Amino acid sequence: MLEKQAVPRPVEAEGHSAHPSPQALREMHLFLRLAREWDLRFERLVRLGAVSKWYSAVGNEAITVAAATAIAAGDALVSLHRDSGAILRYYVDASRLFPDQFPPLPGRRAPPTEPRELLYRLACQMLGKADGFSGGRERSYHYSFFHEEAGIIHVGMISHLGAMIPVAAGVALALKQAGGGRVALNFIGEGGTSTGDFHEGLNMAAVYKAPLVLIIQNNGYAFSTPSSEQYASRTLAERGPAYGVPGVRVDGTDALAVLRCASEAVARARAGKGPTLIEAVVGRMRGHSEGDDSFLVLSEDERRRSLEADPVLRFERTLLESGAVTHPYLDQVAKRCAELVLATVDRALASRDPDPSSLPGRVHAG
Amino acid sequence: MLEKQAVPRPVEAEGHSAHPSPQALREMHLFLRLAREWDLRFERLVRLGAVSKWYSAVGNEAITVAAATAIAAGDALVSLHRDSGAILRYYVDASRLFPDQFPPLPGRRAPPTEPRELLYRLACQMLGKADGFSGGRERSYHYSFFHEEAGIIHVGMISHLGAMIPVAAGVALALKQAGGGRVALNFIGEGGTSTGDFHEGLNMAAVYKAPLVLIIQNNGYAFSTPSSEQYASRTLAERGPAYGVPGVRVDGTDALAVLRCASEAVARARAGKGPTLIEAVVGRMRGHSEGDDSFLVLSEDERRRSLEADPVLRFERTLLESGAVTHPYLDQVAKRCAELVLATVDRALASRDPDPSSLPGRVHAG
Amino acid sequence: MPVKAPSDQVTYLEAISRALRDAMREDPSVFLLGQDVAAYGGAFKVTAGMLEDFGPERVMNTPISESGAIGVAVGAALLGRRPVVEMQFADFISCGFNQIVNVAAKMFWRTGRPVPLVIRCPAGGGAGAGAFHSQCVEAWFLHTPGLKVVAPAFPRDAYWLLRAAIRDPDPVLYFEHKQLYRRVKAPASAVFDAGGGSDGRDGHGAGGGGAAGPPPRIGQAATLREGEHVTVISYGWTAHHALEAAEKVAAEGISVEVLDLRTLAPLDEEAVLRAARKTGRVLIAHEACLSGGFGGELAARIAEKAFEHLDAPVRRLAYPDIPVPYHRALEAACLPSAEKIAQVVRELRGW
Amino acid sequence: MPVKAPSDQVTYLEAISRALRDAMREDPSVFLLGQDVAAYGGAFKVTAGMLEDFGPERVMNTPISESGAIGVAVGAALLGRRPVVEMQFADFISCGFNQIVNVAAKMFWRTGRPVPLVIRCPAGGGAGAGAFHSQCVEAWFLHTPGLKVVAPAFPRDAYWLLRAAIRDPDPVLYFEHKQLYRRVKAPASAVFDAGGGSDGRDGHGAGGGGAAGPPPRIGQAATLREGEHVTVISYGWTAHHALEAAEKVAAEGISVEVLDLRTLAPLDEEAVLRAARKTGRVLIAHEACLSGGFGGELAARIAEKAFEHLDAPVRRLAYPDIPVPYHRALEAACLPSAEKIAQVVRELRGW
Ligand SMILES: Cc1ncc(C[n+]2csc(CCOP(=O)(O)OP(=O)(O)O)c2C)c(N)n1
Ligand SMILES: Cc1ncc(C[n+]2csc(CCOP(=O)(O)OP(=O)(O)O)c2C)c(N)n1
Ligand SMILES: [Mg+2]
Ligand SMILES: [Mg+2]
Repeated sequence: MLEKQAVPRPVEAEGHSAHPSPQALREMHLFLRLAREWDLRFERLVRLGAVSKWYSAVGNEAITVAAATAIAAGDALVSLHRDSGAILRYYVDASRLFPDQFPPLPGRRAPPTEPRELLYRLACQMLGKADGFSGGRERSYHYSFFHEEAGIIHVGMISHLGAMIPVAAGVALALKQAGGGRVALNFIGEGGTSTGDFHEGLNMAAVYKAPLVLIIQNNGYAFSTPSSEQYASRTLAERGPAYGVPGVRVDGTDALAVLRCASEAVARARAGKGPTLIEAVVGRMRGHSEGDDSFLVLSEDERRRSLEADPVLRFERTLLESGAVTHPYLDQVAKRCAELVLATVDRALASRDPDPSSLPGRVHAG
Repeated sequence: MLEKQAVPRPVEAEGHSAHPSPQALREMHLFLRLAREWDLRFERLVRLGAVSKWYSAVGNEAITVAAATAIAAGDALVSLHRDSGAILRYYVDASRLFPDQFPPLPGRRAPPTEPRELLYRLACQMLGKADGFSGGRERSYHYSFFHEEAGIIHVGMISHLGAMIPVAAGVALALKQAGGGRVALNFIGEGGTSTGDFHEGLNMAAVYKAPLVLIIQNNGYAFSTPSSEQYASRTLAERGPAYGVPGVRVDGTDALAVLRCASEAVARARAGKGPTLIEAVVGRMRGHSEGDDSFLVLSEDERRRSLEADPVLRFERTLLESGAVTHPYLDQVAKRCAELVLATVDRALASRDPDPSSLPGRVHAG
Repeated sequence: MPVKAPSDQVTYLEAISRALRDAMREDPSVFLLGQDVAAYGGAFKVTAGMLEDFGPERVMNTPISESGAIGVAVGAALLGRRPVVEMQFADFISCGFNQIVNVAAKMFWRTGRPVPLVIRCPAGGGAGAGAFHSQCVEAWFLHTPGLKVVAPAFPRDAYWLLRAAIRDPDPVLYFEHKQLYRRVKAPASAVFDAGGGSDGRDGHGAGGGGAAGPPPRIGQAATLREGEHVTVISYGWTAHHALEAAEKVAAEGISVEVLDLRTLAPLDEEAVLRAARKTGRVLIAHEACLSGGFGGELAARIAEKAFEHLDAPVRRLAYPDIPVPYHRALEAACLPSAEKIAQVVRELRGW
Repeated sequence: MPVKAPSDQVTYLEAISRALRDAMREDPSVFLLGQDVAAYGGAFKVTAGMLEDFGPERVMNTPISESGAIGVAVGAALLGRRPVVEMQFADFISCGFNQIVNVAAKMFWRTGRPVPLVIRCPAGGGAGAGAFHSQCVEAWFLHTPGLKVVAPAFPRDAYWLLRAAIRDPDPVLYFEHKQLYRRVKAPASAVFDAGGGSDGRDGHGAGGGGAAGPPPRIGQAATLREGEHVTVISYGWTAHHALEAAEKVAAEGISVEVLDLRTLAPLDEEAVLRAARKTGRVLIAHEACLSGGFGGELAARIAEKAFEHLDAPVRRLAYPDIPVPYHRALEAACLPSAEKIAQVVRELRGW
């Protein structure tokens, strides 16, 4: 029989502000950069044959990092295949990772986790290693990680698109039932909106006024299928009102705009007003998965434009223009992130593989 | 191996006009009355114990009869559990049923079917008799009936709500692929809109611009569940634009208004412009099924108001007020319909039961 | 309209209802989800009165969204709540299939997070309700690692196995045969007694004569009747037919052992093999279709692991491989019955 | 990027692709539906070039809507068209489950209207693709009257059974194991020959030595290898392991009969029983999980109908009852293999 599972307690009531301080901006940048380096590293491992499959999140960072910036420890994250930015932002406290550069932000309690250790486990997870969250049983982001003290409630994906939306609605419902104003954040691609579960899950969340923030990452394609063959409405944001929830459309390459929308949605959810549907529109900087030729489905022009709209570079330009940072600062952050990722992944690569003798393993909890 | 199934040929290109002639109005009335008598008869059989279950369509006639009036022979009907009005209208030509009162309408070819024979088979179907469309294998409206010459393409329901919407979209797609401007008409309750298949089916129909007219019969309740616990949007019509299709809301007790909407939707579909979603709002004049106590879920006031908004009586009042008919005429039609139904159902009741020795029967076509 | 207070006789339905109530009272994390379960009390009135007693936060109607409801339940269960989802009819579970087999079933193995979730499924035919309100679909879930599947036949089992299912950390499918709801009764004392009273059989056939004992747990089969010549293995409504058949043929001098599986996954393989070895002649009977039904799995295990003890081929009696026909005469021709079981028992005895 | 023109060697994937093309050319009512099947040619490039050759009315991308796609296909099939729906991976079929088991499967029986529909399912593990891109889910559909289920193991069978499936008036699930796509080849002449040439086996193990004959039809098993001591019954990728195992133990003096079912429903029961009776020692091997897998049904039928011929218990070798693990070493430990089959064959021989 199961030990009584307590719903993790709220660790912090408020997420980051929609009007971030200079340090908050620098933190956002740190995670944009970290997420970028993370994915670049695994893309490279695909080319080297060390990883068999990788759905790159390059290009999605502004959405995922900004959205995760809008939630707080104690809130829940239900992630999909291009959400490394959200996971990194959610797991890692900048002030613990690089204390010299990021003093603890007021109001945000540092998750009592050792970020380097978490990143190592995450890298192991990506590589199917024994030290990964699933001990090699599961692939990449198909794991879950709950850490009550740190306020981490992270439910990972199954492959079947849409299926996690009702689950996220259920997580949100449980948070609501537990009280405390916590919310669940969930992502879906525009392709995944065509699933029955998108409809059933969002509708139920709306009826129950569950504190769910559902973000559609609309990158214009599902594998090779363009949006025009996926849905016929003008936007996906207008699906919100069809469920009686706000539908917001935002430029997904603009981290600050995403942060604003997401923060509003989070505030709304915390206030008991139910879900929000956000459509974040981005270009596609990569194909469906590394190693397939689906990027060529896009016209050359479209590819060029997407690559030029790089959300990380855009944010860096904004920071530079506002005078918040300098070029050498950006270079240094990029270097630190790249080194951190390299060292972490190298350590994971060298770590032990799971032991087949441990299989089949328990398929029942009790 | 299967005999090559040809898509039934279009029998007639145009449905009834949205501005019906006096005779067209009288025909509509005939079917409203016939549908009403049909259901009243089976309600009575439930009380007598001759039928075990009946989902009454009393109160839905204006929607179903008017919608089926908007389509023509050669168009397809995909029906659900409260669509007897549509089936009767679709199968039966008034001029063959009561030639003395209804000369053939110009432009509408009489289906070359013997209406009394069809009604008898339909009654047998309701009673599980050997002469029913499914030979007793299937219940009530869970059958299909294709009659190429008559232009009847009628796909009956399965119980699982929503499931017939993708099927209807596929029927519409096949009609589109066959050319000829034919359309498919399909119904769903407001409760059924919460199914994943509603979403997937309507979305696919929209993407493929399939000639589908999907009518939501919003009677405010699904079994006992009020709309407020079913969906959170203001209306269901506003789901149309969420799929890139027109969403129209209409008073479902007003047959002429429904006819107008449906005719427009049919014209749009014939013109290759794709599906329309119509939300027809009605009160509930009965419980979920005869014999259960779900009608008591409604407040007394709500019950009274719904019963007062009887769509058949409303149409009769309109006809009377316009001077198109007289009281004695209405009495006579009601009498003829009641007698016809009574005789038909009595004959069906006396007909033979299916023979268990014919079971299991072929589960494969080839 | 609360279900009537435990009186002398408790129906199968009342036992289920009472199990829900007792679990809700005992554990605030238990809550109910399902179509029409709130004010209306569910299509079969199993949850009647619960909205009044436990409030709208714990007795929640769902939209007509089986997949959504099960997914929501999984999410809530992941956070430590214990949802009990009612399918209006077991047949509709196919609409939530992916949530069960891919989300709920695999969650613990994949992530180490338990999913304490119960899905109640009013199942089976016999009511002239046609192909979509009569199915026995348990076999789909017996090929899906990670699930537990129970199918009680008696009020006492219904009560205690539902209590156990709700406490269980795994997703449990609970199949309740609709024909048992109001027909099968047992004395309240026998049903609810947790000590070691009578075993709470309904007195039907010889089933009332079993030994007293502690409440059933998930994974335990029950010997309904001891016998020497032929073993009949069954569950659900069919277990009642088996008992009746045993009674019938007893008059002809055939002594039948009747095993009620009660839990289909995890299977009480030991009990199955013991019962098979005891007589060497086995009939497996269930209402689900023959092909791919659970009878095949049982027969395969018996034929492999009790091979040397078999004096006759393991026989199966099941629904023919067709959908459930609507007309009552047609349906009756398809359903397992005491007489059909008795006939195979006679054949096995004579083998 | 059309699949390369038939050259000397035809892969399993090319055979499938060619079957689609030939069917499309022959019958204008055939059309393709699936995610990414149009411009991109499908996740595995089975439909590459078909959009160009047959146009957008006959090669249609679908949204990510398995249920919708299958439902649309059912609707079109009811009107006499012959849709072939590609699941991107067999695993995703669970999202369209209700349309298959309740709409498509029951339609003909209920209404007398045929549903000539094919669902192609790239199935199986071995690629380190984890729990949701590796499943063998055929058993779900073998408990559903009204469906046909095929699972070819060789290019010739792949070609002809897909042609037959498309012509068939019933809904056919066509399971194509991804490990066979590019690994298994046969000479073009042998694959496509409709007369009575070589049987088009891939020359793998002893399988190339079968008798010449007409193209396979749905419902016919194939004896891949004749043997005296032990019978191995299998299908799909596992049939190749069975052949390899037979080769292995032949060196040890054990003569193995290998039966490839090819069609799982309707089952070639005669061939199964004949093969079982011949040796009296039977192993059934498949990649799907053990419990509730089709092996149980087969074992049950053999144990019942070939009872007197059995000299040893019918054995089953299958996937353990867990989801498919991601790490290759873990997955390898779970998959059936020639060595594992050989081991059970040795045990059976020694029984
Ligand atoms: C139910 C289901 N069907 C098919 C797939 C195969 N598949 C994996 S990713 C993908 C495309 C997803 O597109 P989108 O949702 O737009 O997300 P993106 O990859 O563009 O971020 C598809 C079809 C799946 N994972 N789940
Ligand atoms: C998928 C599915 N779940 C549950 C049911 C049980 N059921 C039958 S009718 C009904 C209510 C339908 O309500 P609505 O769609 O509004 O139609 P109405 O009966 O009000 O006309 C329910 C829940 C079903 N038929 N299908
Ligand atoms: Mg996309
Ligand atoms: Mg309704």
